[in-house]
Amino acid sequence: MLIDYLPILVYLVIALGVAVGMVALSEALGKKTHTAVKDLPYECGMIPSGDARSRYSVKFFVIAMFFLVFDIEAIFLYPWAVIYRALGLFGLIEMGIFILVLAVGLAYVWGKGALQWE
Amino acid sequence: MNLPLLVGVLVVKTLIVFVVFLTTIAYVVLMERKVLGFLQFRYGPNRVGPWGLLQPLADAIKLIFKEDFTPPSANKVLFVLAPMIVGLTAFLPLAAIPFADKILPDQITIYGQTLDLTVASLNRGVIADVNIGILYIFAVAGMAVYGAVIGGWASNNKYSLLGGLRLSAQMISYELALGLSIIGVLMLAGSLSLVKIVEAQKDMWFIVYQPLGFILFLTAAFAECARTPFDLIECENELVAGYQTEYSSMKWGLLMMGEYGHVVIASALTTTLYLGGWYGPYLPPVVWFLLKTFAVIFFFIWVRGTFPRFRFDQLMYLGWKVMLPLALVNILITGVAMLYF
Amino acid sequence: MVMPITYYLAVSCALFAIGVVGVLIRRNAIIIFMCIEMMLNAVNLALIAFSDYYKAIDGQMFVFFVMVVAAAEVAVGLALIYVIFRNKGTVYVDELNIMKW
Amino acid sequence: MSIDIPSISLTNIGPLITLSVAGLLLLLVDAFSIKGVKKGHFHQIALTAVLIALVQTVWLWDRQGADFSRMIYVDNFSFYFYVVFLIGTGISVALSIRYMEEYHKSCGEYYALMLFAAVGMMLLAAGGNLVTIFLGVEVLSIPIYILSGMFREEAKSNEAALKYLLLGGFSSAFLLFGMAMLYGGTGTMYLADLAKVIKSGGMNPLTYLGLGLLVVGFGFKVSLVPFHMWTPDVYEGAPTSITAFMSVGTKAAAFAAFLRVFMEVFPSVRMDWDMLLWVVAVATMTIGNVTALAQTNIKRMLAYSSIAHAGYILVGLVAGNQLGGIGILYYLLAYTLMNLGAFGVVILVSRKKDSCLNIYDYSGVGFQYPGMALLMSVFMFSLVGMPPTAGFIGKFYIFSAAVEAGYIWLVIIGVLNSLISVYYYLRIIVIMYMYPAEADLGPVPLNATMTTTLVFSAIAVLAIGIFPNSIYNLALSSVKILGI
Amino acid sequence: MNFPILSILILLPMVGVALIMMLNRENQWLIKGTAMAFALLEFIISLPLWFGFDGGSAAMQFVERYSWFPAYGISYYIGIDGISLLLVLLTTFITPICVLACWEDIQSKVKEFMICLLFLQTGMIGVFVSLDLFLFYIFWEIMLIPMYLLIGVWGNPARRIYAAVKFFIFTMVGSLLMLVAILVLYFYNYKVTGVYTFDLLKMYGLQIPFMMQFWMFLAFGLAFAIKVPMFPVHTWLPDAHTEAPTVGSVILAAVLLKMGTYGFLRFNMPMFPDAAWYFVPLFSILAVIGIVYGALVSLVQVDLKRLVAFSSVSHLGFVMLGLFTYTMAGVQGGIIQMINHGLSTGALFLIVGMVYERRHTRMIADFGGLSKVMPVYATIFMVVTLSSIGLPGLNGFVGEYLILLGAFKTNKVFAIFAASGVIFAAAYMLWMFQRVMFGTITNEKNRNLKDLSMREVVVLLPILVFIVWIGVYPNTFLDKTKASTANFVAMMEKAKATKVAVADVMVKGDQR
Repeated sequence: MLIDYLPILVYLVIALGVAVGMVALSEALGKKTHTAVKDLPYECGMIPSGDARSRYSVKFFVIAMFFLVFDIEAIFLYPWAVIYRALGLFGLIEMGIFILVLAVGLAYVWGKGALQWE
Repeated sequence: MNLPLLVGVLVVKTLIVFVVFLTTIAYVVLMERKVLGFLQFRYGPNRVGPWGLLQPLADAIKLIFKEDFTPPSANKVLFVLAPMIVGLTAFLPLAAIPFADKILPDQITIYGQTLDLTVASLNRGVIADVNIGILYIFAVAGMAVYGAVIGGWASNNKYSLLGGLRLSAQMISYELALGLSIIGVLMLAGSLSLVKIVEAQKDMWFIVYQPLGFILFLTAAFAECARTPFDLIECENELVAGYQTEYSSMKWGLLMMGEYGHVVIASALTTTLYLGGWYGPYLPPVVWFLLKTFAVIFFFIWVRGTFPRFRFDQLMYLGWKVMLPLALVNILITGVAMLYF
Repeated sequence: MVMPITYYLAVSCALFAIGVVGVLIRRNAIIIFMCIEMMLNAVNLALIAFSDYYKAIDGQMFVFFVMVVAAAEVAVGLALIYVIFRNKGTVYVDELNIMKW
Repeated sequence: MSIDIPSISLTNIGPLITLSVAGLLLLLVDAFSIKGVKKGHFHQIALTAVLIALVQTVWLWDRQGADFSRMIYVDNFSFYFYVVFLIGTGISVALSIRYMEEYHKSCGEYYALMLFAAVGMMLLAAGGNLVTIFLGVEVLSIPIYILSGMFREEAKSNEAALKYLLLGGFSSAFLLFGMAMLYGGTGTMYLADLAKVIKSGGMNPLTYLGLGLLVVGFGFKVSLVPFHMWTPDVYEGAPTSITAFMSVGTKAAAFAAFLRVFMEVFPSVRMDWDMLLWVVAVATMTIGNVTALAQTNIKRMLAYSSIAHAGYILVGLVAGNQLGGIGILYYLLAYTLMNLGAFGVVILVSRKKDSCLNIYDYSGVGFQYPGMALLMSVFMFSLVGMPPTAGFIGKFYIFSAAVEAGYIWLVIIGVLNSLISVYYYLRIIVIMYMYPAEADLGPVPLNATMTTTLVFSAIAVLAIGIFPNSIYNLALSSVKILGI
Repeated sequence: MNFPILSILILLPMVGVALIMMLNRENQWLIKGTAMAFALLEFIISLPLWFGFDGGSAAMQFVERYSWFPAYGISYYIGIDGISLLLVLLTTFITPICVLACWEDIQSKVKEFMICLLFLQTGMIGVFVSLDLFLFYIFWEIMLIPMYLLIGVWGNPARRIYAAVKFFIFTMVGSLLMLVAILVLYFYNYKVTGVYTFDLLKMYGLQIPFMMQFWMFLAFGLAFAIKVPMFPVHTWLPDAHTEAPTVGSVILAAVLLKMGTYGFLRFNMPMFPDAAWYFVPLFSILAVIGIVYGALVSLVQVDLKRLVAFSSVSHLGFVMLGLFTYTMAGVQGGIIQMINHGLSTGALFLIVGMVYERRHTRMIADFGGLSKVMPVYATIFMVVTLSSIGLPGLNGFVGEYLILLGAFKTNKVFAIFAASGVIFAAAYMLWMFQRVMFGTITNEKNRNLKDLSMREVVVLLPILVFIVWIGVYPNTFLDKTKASTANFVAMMEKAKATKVAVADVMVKGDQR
């Protein structure tokens, strides 16, 4: 069982090596100069105004929360899908109920206008 | 079992696959430029090498030697970390994607030692045939959003931040559709292992049974890769270059590799899930696999050359109000169909 | 390559303990929240370990439910914390003191 | 791969389904404002659902066994609690109407969440497996987290919700860890199997740890000392209707599971936990009552008193005999009625939003609103435990159970605590009847549904106090299931 | 016995309550009238008890028994013997007087007042007739609520709340411990007999180990002692009496305090005879202390009502002393003294209330020379005062005489001390009477006081009739109680005999 994951470990090490290596390589090779203007955050040549890390739209949070809930619910579908053939009609009905509940949740969120970006 | 030897073989095999993968990424960049040129009645890069074939190499050399600039106002650690995450998340899914049936015999003898290559699927055309392959891919690919958000936030640049946020919102929105759209495939295949899924398509590609799922998957994959028409995160006329704005040199190079890596992975995954993977007549499995993958990649580029970009609200609308319900419907349809046909 | 169950348990307990301590000593609502999630995940680890130990599926099944619950809790929790941050401009539980703790 | 499809009968969880469907319906109706359903009339949907569920429960009565691969018990014990929860939910819904209108929040999700919470309670009471119990706890808690924070603009409400959420999550984690340990110690999650394993000497460090953590987890939910810190704040900050709802619902549900788990799984190791619970019961009663003495906010006072009541109920668990079980069941029903009634009057008196929550705001209510004051008096006397109210009979059962089991000192401490509670409950009556009204109280906007509900509660409190026999028999047939 | 007369007595006031609740609060006359009608009706209905009661039998009579709560062995079991007969009649007798007495006194919230009064009556009668411990406890507690409200709502504004809460909490302390004791008893009974029952008469026959009796006696005893009130736990009484409205004080004195002594007689002693014997010295001493202390404190009171209140402590000391002799004379004296105290102290409170209504003060110093302006009042006052002192020919004498007789038989020291209480009583009562009634009118406000109205005379007259009746021919009443008392004394003697026998055996065993 566990040996099946050994390749992944090996691959992870290699990929990590490549990723880190590339950054390190250019870090080592490239020259570095700093000027006052160069150090400014890029705002199309204008002097930056205000803090970049200001608050942003609540929409992003809302989307994140919806995702969290729906995605976890979706996870439930995976094991079900795998053994769907064995479950048959029973499985379909059970999951139908489940999806229905999910759908009602989606509909509610939709109806309340939470998916409206503007 | 001879573990060191096993690992040795494993490393060699993995390295080969990985190098091929990296090369593919590099040439996808070139391919895109060429194809876009073709679509727009112009030449792509054609100076470096014959037909510009050495262009990727030249780009790499350029990137490596460019100044590696880290803005002083940025959060240093995170700023460096972000491209690595983006790169890694693009590389890692490859491990579970099968590109051929069997590429090595079951047993080989090296230095007089007999090695059983069925252990850890060494004989197969996949780096790791894990039984939860698809979950692995989603798990790893899902991390890409961290790279974007961290990079956007660490840059301390408004464009970057906004780009990062947009990307994260986009990715998580479409990840749902992506995840749900493949459930039809899982139902048909009855396994989470990608090898098993491909094997289930021996007689018929799943695209036939899952047309809706395929469309949803492909659309979501476009969004996940932040490709046109969903490339809002870096739409140059709004956000300069999104979360990549402050990046340069090889860090930027990694970001780019990540982006194209995602495209390659998405294409490979589409092939695996819907287009029968390595199966095909006459030609060797690997070739079939590459052919199909490149066809999908070509489709990616073709779309880029053809479609206009979505507005962000349209993007969200599509993701939540069209794709998500359709994906749920697809599951039900598949379920009913499997019961009665 | 079979690991004794005590290893898993030790990690699980350690995680759980870290979570508890975090809840008790940290004052940032989000971090407290993360600590609670960590506690839940510690339990998940234990459950899976036991599930493996008994070669029974119950534990793994439980983990699924725990995950769902954790997600729901997080959704509610983040929403709440966000609302509070908007109303009060702080997420430090010390500063939420209209009522006695 | 072959899978045994369990034969399940959805009718066995009919009440749960009804409530869930009604909750979903409410969400949809709210989101899409379907023609013919006015926005303000969500409570009617909710009440109808509760009634249907009640009928279903009555119809199910006397079924025995378990369903859903033994995950859910289908027995009178569950049904008894279903009835308690449904009554509690129904009354709470009725009490919410005006409160919600006042806040201009005639929102469907409010009632939907209440129904979902009720489903959680039922799941908790019927859980035959640690998973179902945990799910019940969470399905119950999460809606209540949201409901406590329902008034988004109110800092108090926010704060209450956050506190409840953090501590609730914390306690869930303990509960869960306890469950994991039990699983680890025994290898099963089914209560019946756990009982078997433990009876055959299966106690080991893991199960002991599990037992202790279960006490902690349940202790949080029913607010036992020392896990009670959240109670007053949450009760004070949450919308009063929700405070009412959770004060009875959560408590009853958690006690249902507490009782089921301890009576079914751990009776063979009573020696190991009865002293622990003895101490906890004493501490809970005493601290709850003594602290309640000092409160001037009526919601806080009721909060502390609810802690004390948890202590009394725990006495029944410590007693651990049949009478104790009956006592707990009866007490929870009585508590549901009387506490909801008391909160109902609080809602009525707090005419405008959450004003008038100080106990001195009740000055002169006695003669200006004799009906309301009479109701409040009935509820207060019942909470004190004066005959002939339900509260008395409840205490009587519980204390007699403890006497029967030989816990005389516990009972004496219990009655002395009742005595302390006399003081603060009586104070409300003192203030209502004996303090002059400071100013004209102004009209109390009465609402037919609310008034009817409160009168119903008061009559019920008296009725089951005077004729406890029927409830006793119901409770008896319920506890018999537990094998005590 | 077919006609459920006792149940009707219990329920009738509740019907009245329900009726009054429906009346318009503006129509005070109607409310008062209704209350009066019900109180009178109650009294009339209670009269057949007297005539139908067989004084020659010690058995419970007018028994009604319905299964109420079979699973627990609780039944609605009521009945009376000679002892409770008198107390029930006292209750039904006092209530109409009270309604009439408060006719003008109570001006505000009349409706609620009458409701409380009638509600209280139900409770009081219930306590006296219950033969089921559970039922008894319920009535015992129910009764608290209206009394509490009477004191708290209509009492003297300054300290009524304090007094009301004190009253409530003191009583609750005792009664809750009693509840525990009842439960212990209940389960003990089950253990011994295998039957779940709260039947009081069954408990009589129960053999309870001494240590258990000891604690049970204390638990029950505390509840009753608080109610009596006996010496160290009497402190609620002066407050409650003083702050309560006149009628409240009357009922409190006349009926509620009797519940304590009745409780000892009905529950404590027969159920736990060994402990009862054991505790004779302690309780006798406390009773004597109560007598002397109550009297001494009365001497120094400046407030009329408080004086009467403390005199109650003293009088009830007598009752307790009498009961704890376990002799025929002592117990009968105690019983008759309960009635006496009900009548005379009730009357005293009424009298004080009447003058209070006129002058709105109760300070003795504010009065003086009232006899000149209020001759009728003075006459009645005199009679009642003398009754309270125990003048031969009036009721007080009979009771105190019998009690002292009983006490002399058992313990002379206690009797002597108790007798001193009689002398003190004469001192404080007469001194008080003198200061209020005689002398010159020092306070101008007193000059124009009106004498008693017709209504007030009607209120007091029936009491006077009984004061004289008992004083002249107590046998009317003693006969009714004789058999029950004899039965009680016999029970106690039997317990003593067994105890002695047991002791004998033990002693002999030792010698061998």
